[in-house]
Amino acid sequence: EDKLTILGSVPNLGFPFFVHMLNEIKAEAAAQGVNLTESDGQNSATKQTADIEAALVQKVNAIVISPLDVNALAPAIEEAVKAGVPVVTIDRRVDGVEGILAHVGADNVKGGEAEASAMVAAFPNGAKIFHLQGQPGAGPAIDRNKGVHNVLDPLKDKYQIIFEQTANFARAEALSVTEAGLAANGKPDAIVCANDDMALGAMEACAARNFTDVKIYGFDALPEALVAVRDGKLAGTVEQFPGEQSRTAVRIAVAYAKDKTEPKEKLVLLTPIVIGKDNLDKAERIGETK
Amino acid sequence: MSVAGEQNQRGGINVARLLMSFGPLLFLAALIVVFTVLKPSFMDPINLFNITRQISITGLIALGMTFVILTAGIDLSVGSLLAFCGMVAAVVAKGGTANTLSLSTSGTQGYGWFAALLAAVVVGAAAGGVQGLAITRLKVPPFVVTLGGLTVFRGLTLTISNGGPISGFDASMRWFGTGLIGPVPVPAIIFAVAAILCHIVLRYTRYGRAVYAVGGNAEAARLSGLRVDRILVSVYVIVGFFAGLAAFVLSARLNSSEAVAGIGYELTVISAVVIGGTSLFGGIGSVGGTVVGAALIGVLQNGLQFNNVSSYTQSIVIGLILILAVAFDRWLKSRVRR
Amino acid sequence: MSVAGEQNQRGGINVARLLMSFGPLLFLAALIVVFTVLKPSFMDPINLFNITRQISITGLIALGMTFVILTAGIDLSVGSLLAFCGMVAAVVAKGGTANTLSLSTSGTQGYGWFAALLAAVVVGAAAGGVQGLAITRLKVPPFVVTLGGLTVFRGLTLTISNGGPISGFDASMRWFGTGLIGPVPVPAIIFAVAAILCHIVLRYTRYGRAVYAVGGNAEAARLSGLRVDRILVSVYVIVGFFAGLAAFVLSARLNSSEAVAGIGYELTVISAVVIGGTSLFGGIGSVGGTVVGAALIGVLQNGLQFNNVSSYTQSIVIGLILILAVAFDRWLKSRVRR
Amino acid sequence: MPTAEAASPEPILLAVEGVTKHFAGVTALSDVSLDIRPGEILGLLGENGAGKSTLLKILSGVMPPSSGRIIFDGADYQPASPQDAKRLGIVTIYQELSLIPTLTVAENIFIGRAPTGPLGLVSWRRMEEDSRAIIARVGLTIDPMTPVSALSVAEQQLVEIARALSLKSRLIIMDEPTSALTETEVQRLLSIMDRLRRDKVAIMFVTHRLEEAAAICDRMTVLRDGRLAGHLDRDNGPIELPAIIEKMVGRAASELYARPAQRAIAGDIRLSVRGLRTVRDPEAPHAIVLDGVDIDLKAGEILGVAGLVGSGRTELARAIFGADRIAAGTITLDGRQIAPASPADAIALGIGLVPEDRKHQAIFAALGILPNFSVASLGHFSNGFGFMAERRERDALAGFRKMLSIRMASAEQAIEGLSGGNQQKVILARWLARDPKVLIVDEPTRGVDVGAKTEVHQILVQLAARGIAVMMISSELPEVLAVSDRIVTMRRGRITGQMQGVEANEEKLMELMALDRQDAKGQAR
Ligand SMILES: Nc1ncnc2c1ncn2[C@@H]1O[C@H](COP(=O)(O)OP(=O)(O)OP(=O)(O)O)[C@@H](O)[C@H]1O
Ligand SMILES: Nc1ncnc2c1ncn2[C@@H]1O[C@H](COP(=O)(O)OP(=O)(O)OP(=O)(O)O)[C@@H](O)[C@H]1O
Ligand SMILES: [Mg+2]
Ligand SMILES: [Mg+2]
Repeated sequence: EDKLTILGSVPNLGFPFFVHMLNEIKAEAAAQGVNLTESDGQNSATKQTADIEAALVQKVNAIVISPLDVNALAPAIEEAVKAGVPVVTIDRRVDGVEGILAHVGADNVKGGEAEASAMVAAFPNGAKIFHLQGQPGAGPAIDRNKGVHNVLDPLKDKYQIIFEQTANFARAEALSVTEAGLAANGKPDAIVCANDDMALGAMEACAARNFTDVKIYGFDALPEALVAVRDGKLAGTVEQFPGEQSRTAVRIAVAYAKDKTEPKEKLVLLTPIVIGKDNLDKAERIGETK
Repeated sequence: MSVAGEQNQRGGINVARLLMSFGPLLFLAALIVVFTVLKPSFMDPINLFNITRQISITGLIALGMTFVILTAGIDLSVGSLLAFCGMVAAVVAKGGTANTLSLSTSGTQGYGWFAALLAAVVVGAAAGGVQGLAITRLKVPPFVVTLGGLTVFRGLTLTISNGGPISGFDASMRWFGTGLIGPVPVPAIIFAVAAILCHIVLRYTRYGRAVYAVGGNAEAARLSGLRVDRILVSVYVIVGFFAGLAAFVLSARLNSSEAVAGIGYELTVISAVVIGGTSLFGGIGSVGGTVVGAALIGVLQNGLQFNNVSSYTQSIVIGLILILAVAFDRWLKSRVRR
Repeated sequence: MSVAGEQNQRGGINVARLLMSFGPLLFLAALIVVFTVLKPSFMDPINLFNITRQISITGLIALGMTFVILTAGIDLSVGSLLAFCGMVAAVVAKGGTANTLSLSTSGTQGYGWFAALLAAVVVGAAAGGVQGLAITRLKVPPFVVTLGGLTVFRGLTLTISNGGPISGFDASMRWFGTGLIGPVPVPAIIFAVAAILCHIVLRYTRYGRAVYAVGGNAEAARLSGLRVDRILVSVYVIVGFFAGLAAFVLSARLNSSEAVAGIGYELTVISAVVIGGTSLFGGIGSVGGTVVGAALIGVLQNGLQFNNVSSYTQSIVIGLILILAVAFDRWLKSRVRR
Repeated sequence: MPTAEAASPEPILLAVEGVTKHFAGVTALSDVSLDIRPGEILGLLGENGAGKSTLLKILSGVMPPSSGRIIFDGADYQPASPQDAKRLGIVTIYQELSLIPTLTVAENIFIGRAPTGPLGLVSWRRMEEDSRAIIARVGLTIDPMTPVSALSVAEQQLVEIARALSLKSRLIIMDEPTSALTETEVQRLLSIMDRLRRDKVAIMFVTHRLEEAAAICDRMTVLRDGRLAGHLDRDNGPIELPAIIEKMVGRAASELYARPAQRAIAGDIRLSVRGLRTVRDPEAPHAIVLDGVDIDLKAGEILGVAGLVGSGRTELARAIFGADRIAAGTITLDGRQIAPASPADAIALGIGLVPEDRKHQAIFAALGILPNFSVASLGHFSNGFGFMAERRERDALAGFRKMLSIRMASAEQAIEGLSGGNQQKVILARWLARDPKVLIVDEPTRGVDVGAKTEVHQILVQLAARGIAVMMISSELPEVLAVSDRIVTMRRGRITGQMQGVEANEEKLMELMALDRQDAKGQAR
C-alpha cells in the first residue's frame, strides 16, 4: 500500500493528558487517510529517541511529536530533519534545531502565568497560597512552576506562598501532601497545582477537613477536572487545547508530506486560558463529561 | 549466606533483648521528638491521624510483603498490582468503564462497595497466585517474575482504563477511605486490624511457623515434610490480597482509581519491611517491625513536608535517614550481643 | 540458599554445557527471527546499529552491576547516580551552572570533554565507594544503602541543577554519543570494549575470581583469607564508575543532562544481568550473559516499537517475555543436565 | 607410631596463656592454656560444647579472645583476620566446611592464589592440572573442574584437607576433619599427618573418635565446659581411652562404647524395598545411582548400613524418604505398597529421616530451638484451628531436653549457638516427637562427642525396643557394630552383603564393603 505513514509520539501514555493528545492525532490521521505509527515515550527521553530512530529506519513520511524534554529530544529531531523527514512539534517547542517544519503549542510558562493570574484575580486583596509542583526536573513541571512564580514573585507581599511542595503530578501524593500542609499551616485561601490530578487530590484533602471554600486551581482541563469545576469543587483549570494542537500539527505534517505544502505559519501558538464555571463551554473536552 | 550478621540472637539478658528489638522504634521516637521540637503542632491529633491514614496504604501491602520476604522472596509487582486491582474495583463499583469521569456516584449502575472490595482482593490474590506458580513451577526467581509482573499489570491497567482514571464512587465505598470511627480514620483501623491478624498468624499459627522455616532453610523445610512450594505460592497470594485491599482503600480515599497509581510503591513497601528488621535472606523478621518501619517512613515524609522542607532536600534527608535507621538498628544489636 | 538449582554445572558433556550457557542467546536469536519475519526491515543495518546504541547506556551500567550481583549484592541507586554524574559532567563541560539552557556550546567557558568524562567517572566511582563503605562498615544491607542512595543522588542532582536540564555541549563531547566509527556508533564501541575488559577481569584475574568467591560464600571466602570487605567495596566502585561512564555517553548523545534521567534504570539494568543468567544469590554468572540480557531487552523494545504495537500491549508483552526467557533458560539447563 | 625420640625438645611454636572467651550469656572458654611444638600432633579433646572449636577459631583469627595471651614463634600473636594467621603459616580446616559451593574444586584449592600465566592472567589449565595432583594426595579422583556443590560431604571434607595440605604451613589446625570420612580415608589422612610431623609441622587435631586420637597424637589436651581438664602425654606410656574419657566427662566411664545386648528380633517386616533404582538427578549429576536395591527392615530392629564413601547409602535413604525420584522398584510399608512422592508423603506414612548434612539439610540456623524442634510435627503441636499449642510444644521439648541431655540456654536460643552435638540431638528430638514407624538416621553421631554418642546409641536402641524400625547409616564401623542387630553393606549402589550383628566384625564388613563383583547383588532379607 502506498498510503503515507506518519509517526505520532507523545511523552507518556500513563497520563490521560497525553492519551487524549494521541487519540486526537489518531483521529486526524484517520481523517487525512494516512497510517499512523504510535509512540509512547514512557517518560524516558531515551525511549522516545529510540522510537524516532526506529521510525526513521521505517522511513515514515512525517513526524508529529510532543517531546518529553525539549533539550534531550533535540538530537533525535535533528536526525530526522537531516534524514529529510518533516517534523512538527506539539506543545513543547524545541529551540536550536534548524529545519523543523512547524511548531503548534501553548507555552507551559504562559499556562502557569494564566493559572496564577486567575488566582490573583479571584483574590484582589491578597491570599495565602499552597503551591503543589509537578515531578521535580520534568519539563512541564519546570515551566509551569516558572509561570506561577513569574506572576506571584513580584506580588510577594500580598500573595504569599506559605507551603510549596512537589506531589509528583500524582493524586495520592497530592492528597497526603495537602493534608500535611493543612495540618501545619491551617486553611489557605487558594491551592495552585501544576496539574489536574494534584488539584483533585488537594480537593479531597480539603473536603475531608470541610474546607470547601478553598479555591483550587488545576492544569490540563481534563474532563474529570471540568466536572469538578462545573460542580464548584475546583476553581479553575488551564486549557491548552491539546486536541486542537494535535489536529493542527497532523494537518500541517500531512499537507507537507503529500505535496510539500509549506504551512502558512511556522509557529502556531494557542493562548492558554483558564476554564472556570462561567466559560466551561470553551473547554475542549467538555463533551466528554456527559 | 550472610545471614550470620542478621541473626535473631535470643536468649541473652532480657533487657538487652528488649532494647534490641526496639532499635527502629527508638529511632522512630527520636524522629517524633525532633519534629515536635521543630514545630509543636506536629503532635496535633489531626496530623497524627493524617500520618496513620497515609501509612495505611503502603502499610497494608508491607504486611503482605513481610510474608514474602520472610520466605527470602520479593515482590516488585505490588505497585502495579495496586493500580490494577484499583481499576478492577472501580469498574465493578461503577458497573463498567463507561461514565467513568463523574466525580459523584453514578447511582444505580454499579455493583456496590462490597462487590468492588471482593473483586479487588480476589483479583489481587489470584494475580499473586499466578506469580507464585510461575516462581515455583517454572523455577524463575521471584525478582524476575515480579519484575515481569510489574510491567504486565501496569500494561493491563492502562488497557482496561485506556490510560484514564475512573472516578466517583458512592458514599458507602468512600467511607472506607475517608470515614472516621470516633476520631480514628477508617484506613488506619483497617491497617491496625490487619496488622494484628498478621502478627497472630505469623507468631501463633502453624502456618506462620512454616513460613519462617521455609525462609530459614528451604531444603531443610522440605526434608521436614513441609510443602514448600505451596507455602511459597501462598505468600504471594497473601501479598496480592493485601495489594487488592490497599487498592480498594486508596480508591475509596481518592474517590478515583488511576492508571498511574502506585508507581514506585514497591520500594517504599520493601523499605518499610526491611527497616523493620526483616532480613531479605528470609527467616528473620516480624510484623511489629514492619509496622514500625512503615510508621518511620510516614513520619519522616510528613514531618519534612510539615516543615516545608524543599523537595530536593527532602529526598536527600529521607535517603540518609533510611540508611541511618538501619545502621542504628545493626549497631544496637551488635552492642547488645557482646 | 537455593543455589543448587542455579549452579554453574561443569564437567558434563561439552555440547550440553555449551547449549546450556546459550539459553538466553537462543531466546534472543528466536526473537530476532520473529521480528525479521514480521518486518524484514528490522534487519536493516541502521536499525541494528540503532539497537546497539540504545542498549549501550543501560548495558554499560549492567556490566558494573554484574560485579555487584556476583557478590550477592545489589545496587538500586544506579539510575539516580547516572543523573547525578551526568549533571556533574555537564557542569564541568559548560564551566558552571549558568548559561545552561543554550543548545549550542558555550564556547570557551567549559573545561572540555575530557574533564567532563573524568568528573563523571570519578564522581560515580566515589559515590559507589561511599555506598560500599556504608555496606561493609555500617553493616547495612546493600538493598537498603543503595535504596537510600537512589533518593539521595536524585536530590543532589536536582539541587545542583535546580531542577532544570543543562544542555549544549561542544562537538568533541557530542561525538561520544552521536559519532560513528565506520558504520558503528561510538557508544556501541565503548560498550563492546568495556564488555571485553570486564570479561577478562572476571574470568582471568585473581580479583575476578575473588569476586565469584565472595558471592559464592562470603564467610568461606573470609576464612580462606580473602579481604571480603575490600572486594565488596570495590564492586560498588566499579558499578559507580560505569554509571558515570554511561552518564557521560548519555549526556553526549542527548546533548543535555537532565535531572530526571535514569529513572527506573535500576530495574532494566538488573533485568539484563539476571536474564543473562547471573544469580541474585551471588557466585554464578558472566559478562557474556549480561550482554545477551541487555541485547534481549533492547531487541524486544525496538522490535515491538518497530511493529507499531501499542504501548500498553508492549508493557504486557515485555513483562511476559522477560519471565519466559528466564524460564526457558532454566528449563534448558534442567534438560541438558539429565 | 611413636615419635622419634627427640634428643633436644623443639622450642615451643605456639603457646596459649589463660585465654577466655565470652559470648552473649555463655562463657565458651575460661582460662585455657596449652602449647605445641614443631613436629608435634596435639589432640584437642572434649565433649560437645567444651570449647574446642572456639579455641581454634581464636587461633586462626576468626574471632578475638575476650582475654588472655597467645604467643606464636616467640612473639605476641593477635590475628585480626584469617589472612593474618595464614601469613604466619597457620592453616585451618574448619569444622563447618568452608568451601565455596559455586566454584570448582580447583578454584577452591587455589582460592586467592590462582596460578597466573603471561600478563598476570589466571591460567585455568595449570590450575586444573595442579589441583588434580593436589587432590590425588588425599585419594580423590574426581574432576577438579567439578563445582563443589556437586560433591558429597565426604568429598568436600577431602578437598578441604587437600587444600590445607597444599599450603605452606607451620601449624595446621584440624577441627574434626575425619567426621565425614570412612576408615580408608581416615587411615590415609593419619599417614599424611605422620609425614607432616616428620617435616616438623605442628598439628592440632580435634576428633570425637578417640581411637584415632590415641593412634596419632603425641599429646592431648582435654577441655571440659570451657576449662582445661588436663593434659595427657604419650611420654608417660600409651594413652588409654578410658583415661581420656574420664578427663572429658569428669567421671569414670566404664560402660561407654559397650555394645548393647543383641536383642532377638521378633517383629514383622515393616519396610520392604525391592529392585529400587534411581535415575541421575540433573541437580546432582555425580550422585550414586541405585542399581536394584533389595532390603527388608523389621519392626524393632536396628539395621546398620555400612559402606565406603559414595556407596549410595544416602541415596537409598533419600529414595525411601521420597526426597529423590525413584525410577523403578517397590517400597512396602507394613504390607502396603507405598510410593512417597515427597518427604511430606513419607512423613505422613510414618517415615523419618535425620539427614547427613546437618547444616544444609536439617537445621534452621537463625531460628530458635523450639521451632527447629517442632517443624516436622506442626500438626501434632497445633490445635484444630491451626494455632500452635505452645505449652504442649515446650513441654515436649523439655522432655527431650532431659531425655537426650541437650545443653541449651532456652527454647528461644538460636540453634546455631549450640555445639554440633547438641544440634544433632535437637534434630533427633524433632523426629522422636513424631514417634515414627521407620526412622532412618544418616550419620547420626557425626560430630557428636563420646558421651553423647553413647546416649544417641541408647536412644536408638530404646526406639527399636518400642517397635520402631531403625535404619542407621554410619561410616564409623565401631558404631555400626555397637548398635546394629543386623548389618548390610553397600557398594556402588548395590547391596553387597549382610550379616547378623553378633557375627560381624570390622574385617568381615570391610571385605564386603570393598566387594566389587558385578554379581555381588546380595540379597538382604
Ligand atoms: N557464635 C556463638 N554465639 C554464642 N555461643 C556460642 C557461639 N559459638 C559457640 N558458642 C558456645 O560456646 C560453647 C563452645 O562451643 P564450641 O563450638 O567451641 O564447642 P566444641 O567443643 O567445638 O563442640 P563440638 O564438639 O560439638 O564441635 C558452646 O556452649 C556454644 O554454645
Ligand atoms: N566414581 C565416582 N565418581 C564421582 N563421584 C563419586 C564416585 N563415587 C562416589 N562419588 C561421590 O559419592 C557421593 C554419593 O555417595 P552417597 O552419599 O550416595 O553414598 P554414601 O555411602 O552415603 O556416602 P557418604 O559417606 O558420602 O554419605 C556422590 O555425591 C559422589 O560425589
Ligand atoms: Mg566444634
Ligand atoms: Mg552418606
